[in-house]
Amino acid sequence: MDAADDTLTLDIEGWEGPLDLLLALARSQKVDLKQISILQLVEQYLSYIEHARTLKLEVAADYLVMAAWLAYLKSALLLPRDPEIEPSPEELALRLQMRLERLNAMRDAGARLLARDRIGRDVFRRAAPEGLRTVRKAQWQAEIYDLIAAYGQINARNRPVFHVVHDRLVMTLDAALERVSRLLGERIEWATIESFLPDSLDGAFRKSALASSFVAALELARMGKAELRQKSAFAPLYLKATGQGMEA
Amino acid sequence: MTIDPDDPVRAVEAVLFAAEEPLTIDMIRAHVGEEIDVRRALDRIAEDYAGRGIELVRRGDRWHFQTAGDLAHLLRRDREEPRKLSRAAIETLAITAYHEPVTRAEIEAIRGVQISKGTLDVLMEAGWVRPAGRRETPGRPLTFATTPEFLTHFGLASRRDLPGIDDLRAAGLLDPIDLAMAELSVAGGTDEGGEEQVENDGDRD
Amino acid sequence: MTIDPDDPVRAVEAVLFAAEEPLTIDMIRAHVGEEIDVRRALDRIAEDYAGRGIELVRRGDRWHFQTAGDLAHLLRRDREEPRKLSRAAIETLAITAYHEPVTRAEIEAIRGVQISKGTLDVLMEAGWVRPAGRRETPGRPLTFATTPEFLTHFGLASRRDLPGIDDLRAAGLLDPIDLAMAELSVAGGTDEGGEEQVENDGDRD
Repeated sequence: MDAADDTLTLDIEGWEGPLDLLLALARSQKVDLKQISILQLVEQYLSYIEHARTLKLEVAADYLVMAAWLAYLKSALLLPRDPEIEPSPEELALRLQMRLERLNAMRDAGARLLARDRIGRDVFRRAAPEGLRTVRKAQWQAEIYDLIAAYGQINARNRPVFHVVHDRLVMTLDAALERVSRLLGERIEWATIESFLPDSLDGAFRKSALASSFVAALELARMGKAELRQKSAFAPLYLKATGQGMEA
Repeated sequence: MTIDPDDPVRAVEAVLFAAEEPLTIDMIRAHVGEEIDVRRALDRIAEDYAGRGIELVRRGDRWHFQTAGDLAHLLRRDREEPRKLSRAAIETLAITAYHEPVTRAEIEAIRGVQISKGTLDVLMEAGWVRPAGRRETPGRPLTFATTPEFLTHFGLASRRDLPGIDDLRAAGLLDPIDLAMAELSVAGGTDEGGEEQVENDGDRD
Repeated sequence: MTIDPDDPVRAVEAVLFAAEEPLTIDMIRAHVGEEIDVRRALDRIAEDYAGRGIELVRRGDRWHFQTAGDLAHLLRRDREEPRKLSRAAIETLAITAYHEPVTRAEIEAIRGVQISKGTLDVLMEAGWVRPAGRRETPGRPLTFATTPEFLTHFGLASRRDLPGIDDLRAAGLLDPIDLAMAELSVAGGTDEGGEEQVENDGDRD
């Protein structure tokens, strides 16, 4: 079906499809739809379509399909019944009649609905009502726990934080300077820097003492009080007091 | 006459009178207070207004005041219908009201032609028809039903008041529609997926 | 009851009810017909409705129905909706309670973030916080304090019943882990702007 067919449908009589046409024909029998003669209806429909064709009017495909189906129904109704065929022609005829009744009933119902007292046409509501208003008001909810927990969190957030470094034994540069300087004065020969460190010490303090003593040695050399000697990188570092230093 | 400001009848009457929309009992109660027997007040008001120029009516589970039907001639501003409906729309509305919830394929099966999308749109825009969920059958087709506004507009206390509905049901004319059977005798096919076509009668008036 | 379709009272009543604006006697007559004694019908209607929830009112030379003046309060309904305080609000309330009277700048200093005007507004709307005079310092900033309602709502006999810092610590409420958890649980939404939006959105639904 396409738009052209629709236009043509309107051109014929303005039927809204084959069922609409069938219902109009059935009503023309002027009897209760329950008593219509299906055979007579089929005849009417087929002759209507035939008439349209003799006028060389094109008939929309769905009308022709209905015509073919009705022709089949007609022959089935007229021929001796074949019990093998289901549903029976009588059953099919009954269903067709039922469909027409349904459409007819709904058409009537629509007309009766529209004829009722309708708002804005027959009965009227108040045109200018004051209107009802709903004012929403928030009912705020909070529990004492929420309150004190919130305060706790603010405090936790703002509490000053101290960064405390654990006490650790270290040898300060001053201490190293004093110690290396004193020991140099007691020695005549070259001696490794390790020999200037205190005995029996834990690793951390030893590292601290070594670092401080090394810096002290450099300081003493800068002041001309000590001489340093190292054969190569990472080789043992030797210290010896200068003559001048000794004299001083 | 002494006026009782807490008279339930006065309160319910005032709220209904001021409302822009028909109200349910719950909606009325929200305004007049929990302690008021709204239903009883409504009965009383309906009684008080019986025979007057204004009456209290029930449409579905909502209540409103409207002018008496027999005074239409005094009030009709013009003879035009508020909303001129096409034949397709009228039939579709009737089928929806009498068969709801109903699928589009079922509407088409009864009418014997496809319906254009515009037909249902017009009815939904008018506020009379609404989508009413999907049917749990293959394809899960959408169903349609009428709205509270439909009852209000057409002056129906409930769907049981639809003209002739009991007779139609007794005659089997509201039985479920056998789509397969319908297809058999509706030539051209009413297949749901088919392309929309221009309504035949859409512009008839 | 027998209904007289030509009863002038019914006719005038319906016309006034359906009118979009107050009507003069001439305007009413145009609807109901020349032969009707509109003035007499109006008198009768005014009498019928006296003391009801609806009344007939004359304004100048025009007449209309309106809801009875003493029932106006029914047309406006207050609905209370439970709402949870935002985190910004609960913190601001807590700071106010522990430090009152407190200025807004002080609240912000303690919270570490700015607070919006909306936050204090919400607390004042809830009836828990009130303005408590100006501080006699440069700029004379307004201070805030809690209200007796605050104490009632939170079940406190006085502010001294609020747990102290030591109590909070003992309860584990100062545990930094809690803080970390709290921040985690509001991740993504802790910025002040976001919170405020929620607070200010009074008519969300």
